[in-house]
Amino acid sequence: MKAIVHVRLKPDVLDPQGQAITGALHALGFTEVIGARQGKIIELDLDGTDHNLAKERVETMCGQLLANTVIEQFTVTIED
Amino acid sequence: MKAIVHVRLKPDVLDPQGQAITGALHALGFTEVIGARQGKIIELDLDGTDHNLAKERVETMCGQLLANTVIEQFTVTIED
Amino acid sequence: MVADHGLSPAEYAKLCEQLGREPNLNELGICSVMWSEHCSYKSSRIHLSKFPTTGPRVICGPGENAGVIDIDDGDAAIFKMESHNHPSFIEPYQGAATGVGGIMRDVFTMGARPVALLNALRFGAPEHEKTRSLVSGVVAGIGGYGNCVGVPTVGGEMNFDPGYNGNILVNAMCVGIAKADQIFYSAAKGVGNSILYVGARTGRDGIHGATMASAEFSDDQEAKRPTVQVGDPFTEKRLIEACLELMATGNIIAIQDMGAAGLTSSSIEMADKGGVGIEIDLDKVPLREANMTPYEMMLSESQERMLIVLKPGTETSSRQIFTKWELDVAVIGQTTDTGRLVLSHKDEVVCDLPIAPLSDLAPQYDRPWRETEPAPVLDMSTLPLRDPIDALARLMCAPDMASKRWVWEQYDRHVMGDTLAASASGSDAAIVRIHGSNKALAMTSDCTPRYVKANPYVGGKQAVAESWRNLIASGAEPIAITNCLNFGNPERPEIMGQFVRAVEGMAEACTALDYPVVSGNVSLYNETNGAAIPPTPTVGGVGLIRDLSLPTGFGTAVEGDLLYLVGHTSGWLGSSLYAREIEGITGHEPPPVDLELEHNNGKFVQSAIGASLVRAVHDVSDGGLAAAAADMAMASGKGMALEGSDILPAHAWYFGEDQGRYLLMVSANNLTRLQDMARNDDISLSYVGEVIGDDIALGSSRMKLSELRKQWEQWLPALMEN
Amino acid sequence: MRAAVIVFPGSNCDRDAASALAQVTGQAPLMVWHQSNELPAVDLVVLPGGFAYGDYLRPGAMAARSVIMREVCKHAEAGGLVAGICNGFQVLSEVGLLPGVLMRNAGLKFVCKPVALQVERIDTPFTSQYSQKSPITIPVAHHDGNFYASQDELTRLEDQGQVVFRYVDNPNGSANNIAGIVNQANNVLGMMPHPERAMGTTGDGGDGVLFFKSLLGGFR
Ligand SMILES: Nc1ncnc2c1ncn2[C@@H]1O[C@H](COP(=O)(O)OP(=O)(O)O)[C@@H](O)[C@H]1O
Ligand SMILES: [Mg+2]
Repeated sequence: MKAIVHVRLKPDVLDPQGQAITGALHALGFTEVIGARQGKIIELDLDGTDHNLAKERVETMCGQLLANTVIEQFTVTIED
Repeated sequence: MKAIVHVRLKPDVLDPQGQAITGALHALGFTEVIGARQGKIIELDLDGTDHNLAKERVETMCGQLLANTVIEQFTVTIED
Repeated sequence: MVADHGLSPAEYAKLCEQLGREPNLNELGICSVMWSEHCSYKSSRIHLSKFPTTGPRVICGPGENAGVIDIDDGDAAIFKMESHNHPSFIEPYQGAATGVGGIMRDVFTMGARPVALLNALRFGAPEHEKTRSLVSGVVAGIGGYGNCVGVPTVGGEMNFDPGYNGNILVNAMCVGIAKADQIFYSAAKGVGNSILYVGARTGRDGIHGATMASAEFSDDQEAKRPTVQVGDPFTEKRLIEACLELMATGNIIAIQDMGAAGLTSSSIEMADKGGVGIEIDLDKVPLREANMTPYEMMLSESQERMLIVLKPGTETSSRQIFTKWELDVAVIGQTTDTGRLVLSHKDEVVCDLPIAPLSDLAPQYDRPWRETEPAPVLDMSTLPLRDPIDALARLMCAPDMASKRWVWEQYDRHVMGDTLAASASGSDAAIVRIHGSNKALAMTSDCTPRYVKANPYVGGKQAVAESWRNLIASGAEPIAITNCLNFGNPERPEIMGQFVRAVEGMAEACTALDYPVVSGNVSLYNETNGAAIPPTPTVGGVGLIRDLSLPTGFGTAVEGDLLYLVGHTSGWLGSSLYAREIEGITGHEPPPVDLELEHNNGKFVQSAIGASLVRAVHDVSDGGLAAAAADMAMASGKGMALEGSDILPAHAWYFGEDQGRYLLMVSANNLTRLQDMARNDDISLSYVGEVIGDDIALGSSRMKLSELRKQWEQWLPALMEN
Repeated sequence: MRAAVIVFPGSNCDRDAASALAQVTGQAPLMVWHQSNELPAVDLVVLPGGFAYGDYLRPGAMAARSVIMREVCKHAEAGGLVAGICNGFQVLSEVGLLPGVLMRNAGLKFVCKPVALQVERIDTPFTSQYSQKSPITIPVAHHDGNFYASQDELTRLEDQGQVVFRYVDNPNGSANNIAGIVNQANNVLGMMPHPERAMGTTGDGGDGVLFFKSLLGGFR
């Protein structure tokens, strides 16, 4: 089983990396870019087969470690 | 329009962050985790409406800036 | 297949003769890396033997992982420099990072705690399309690794020249400190001793590219393309701590990092030096990926790994240390009395090679070489007269001279708490105190490629002389050097000629200055599309400051102090920075290096510092006297006024690059004593100017120091952040 | 004063902090391994600078979940002093002993340089020896020192006077130029600059000495 965790900054948190990306893309001539935000994607290989259980466990992992809920939000998807 | 870019390390490339995450999750008792790999997700807000064109442009951005194709691979998805 | 492995038909025939049969694929892979230029030094070895390598302070010269020198009180300094040019061009961040990681391992392998890092960097033209991303990647990689491990990056060099457009140079140097009676070597003595593998797991990183492309070898091309090595400084940090902890137990017989050619060269070198055989069970090697073949395991260049031969019975206690630091650890084999390297995998012997021939019979070439065409001598009177202050301002903002703050502010220069002078400070060499003592190591990296290109022999001498001078100027007793010899393709006689003559020049200078070579590295084939880099033999010098209460560097100045020049000025402008940057002319004979004069002037400056007769000392190099005074002004924040010459035209006097010179700052009440000393020692010491308010003045032409500083500081940020 | 320095794998200013403490207190602090589930009885716990767990995932994130941090939290709740320097500040905010987050520097680059700091409070156990009159100079060396907190949180921090050090010239984009804060009870401090690198022994101005002397003041 695989879990895909997306960790993104909350919308109201300033993202210096995203800003730098926007600036750099503009400098390269990609002026259609209005804004950019950078997040993380963590892919976990998991033992077991129970998707519901896995989702619950991975959400706990997010709360405990993978995301800092002061500034970040996360989504978890489980795949085979 | 929005573009979602996933940037991942190529499969054979060492991922020290992923290894450390695996170790930390084990220490927290999540022993079902076999391995972890960390990537980036970059969300771009784009001007325009043409999905095909956007995809092509964003792939060019990846090659030029967003991904380091020596060690990383990327996927691009366009959304409304 | 054989050609894919880079072996010539003659080399292959020799190998078969030795074995009495054809090698299998694993054996071929192993032999080919052992006989590669990188591991066997086949083109360079006979010339490296010209270096002086011994001296009263040399504890261990070339041949081990790093050189070791005695720095009194039972302390030793261990250091080496190494190139990571090609990887840094392909992937600048990881290439530079793993270069730093690799050189640190060479140093702590021998029992030292790394205490300082330096980096000599050469990039292409600033305006070249690749330069900016290479600079930002390399600098971030160096910082990313060193900062995380927690070893200060205290110095280095950074030059730009179109000759490096397709082939940048990243030379990393590490200096460590150990107890002189606690040095660890790589000879695996004794039979039946366990071989411990520690550190990161083995993946498919950096396996020899040419081999991998071979169709017979694999139908699975894409997956098996060589993988770029990624550095893991967190693992390196734990590896340092764990190895130092193990070294304190007395469990170790021999230890060796896995550098180029990984498990292959580390196991073979250890066995060869110890005169033993080695048996490895490849099923025990910690792997990062499933289904790795013996070939891949033996040729992998995964980072952050070490091989250790243990004293019998210490396996368990040794393993515990690595387990505590959460590192992989496994006993993978043992030493034997067969003199052979025997590898087994899934109960089959997959390699059985005699060890000694692999090293002893490694090919050695005396490659044909041709002397570089003599360069014309530049006639200074053909150069136009210009306003000197204007020229100085332009010179100080030239790529090679402009402030490198943008670079070194990305490096942690102060972690470990003993950095007394690093890039920012006014000192010709970085200074790092030996923890808890009143003494320090001074270290510097030097080379002037434009001199070496014009005259390899003189340029080789000059690189060593400048290194020695920098140590003297910073108040140290120069002790020994490491080096990194970066050249093009040695199979071209003109390139081999550069190599041979540069080495001879270096060797002569090392001998004349009692400044032996204790370690080094050779990087050949630095070319792209047949265009070789400027020959760049980088010298890494280390010296000892015995008493930190004596003056060091040039960071302080007091208004009214006098500026005196040690050494003679002929106004030599050939191959000078002035000629290149202001007049756009290159390729003339570089300034001659008179080693006896160099030695005498240096000893004089050393005595003047020892007698506390000077406030500050700076060596005179790129940009001549005017640039030296400008450096002093910028470091101290005090203006400097230099007088013109009655004899020489302004450009020759202010910007000539005659060697063996120092600029001294002296307070009036020490002057007589200093002059007496100079007279006694027969040293040329002449008044050239004084410390003034806040202008920099060359004769009657002057500008605000603050304005000069602004321009000097601004060039690199403008390039990088435009 | 008895002090402990916590050592995480990847800490690299642990020895520097110990040297600074020894210089001022005349006594070497205890070095406590991150896996220890016991904190010796001490007055002060220092979380040193460095790259605990390589700063992987987020700086301080993995260290904050280590065994010893439970004990450090208990020590803090009982009123014991805790000082987190650089990486230690990141750990304290990750573990929730201090509000806010240290994000990537606004310039996105590692920055190592001496910076001028305004001391905003001299009535804390960490700063009692300083004067508010003129700024002090202490080096920073970090990649992630950009202090972020929600607007409400910032207002609260300011209203309650929890900002202890402020940059005169902001090197990393920190909100309100914040370089160091304390908790409401004034016994837990986090700061990005390194006072242990300004002990007057490396040609620096020695402005870090008073930080450690302040700590000593409360326990003599
Ligand atoms: N230019 C040189 N000058 C002096 N010694 C050298 C030089 N090049 C290589 N050596 C020595 O040859 C040995 C092998 O070097 P190298 O293969 O770079 O070592 P390692 O495998 O430890 O990285 C070392 O002892 C090194 O110091
Ligand atoms: Mg080595």
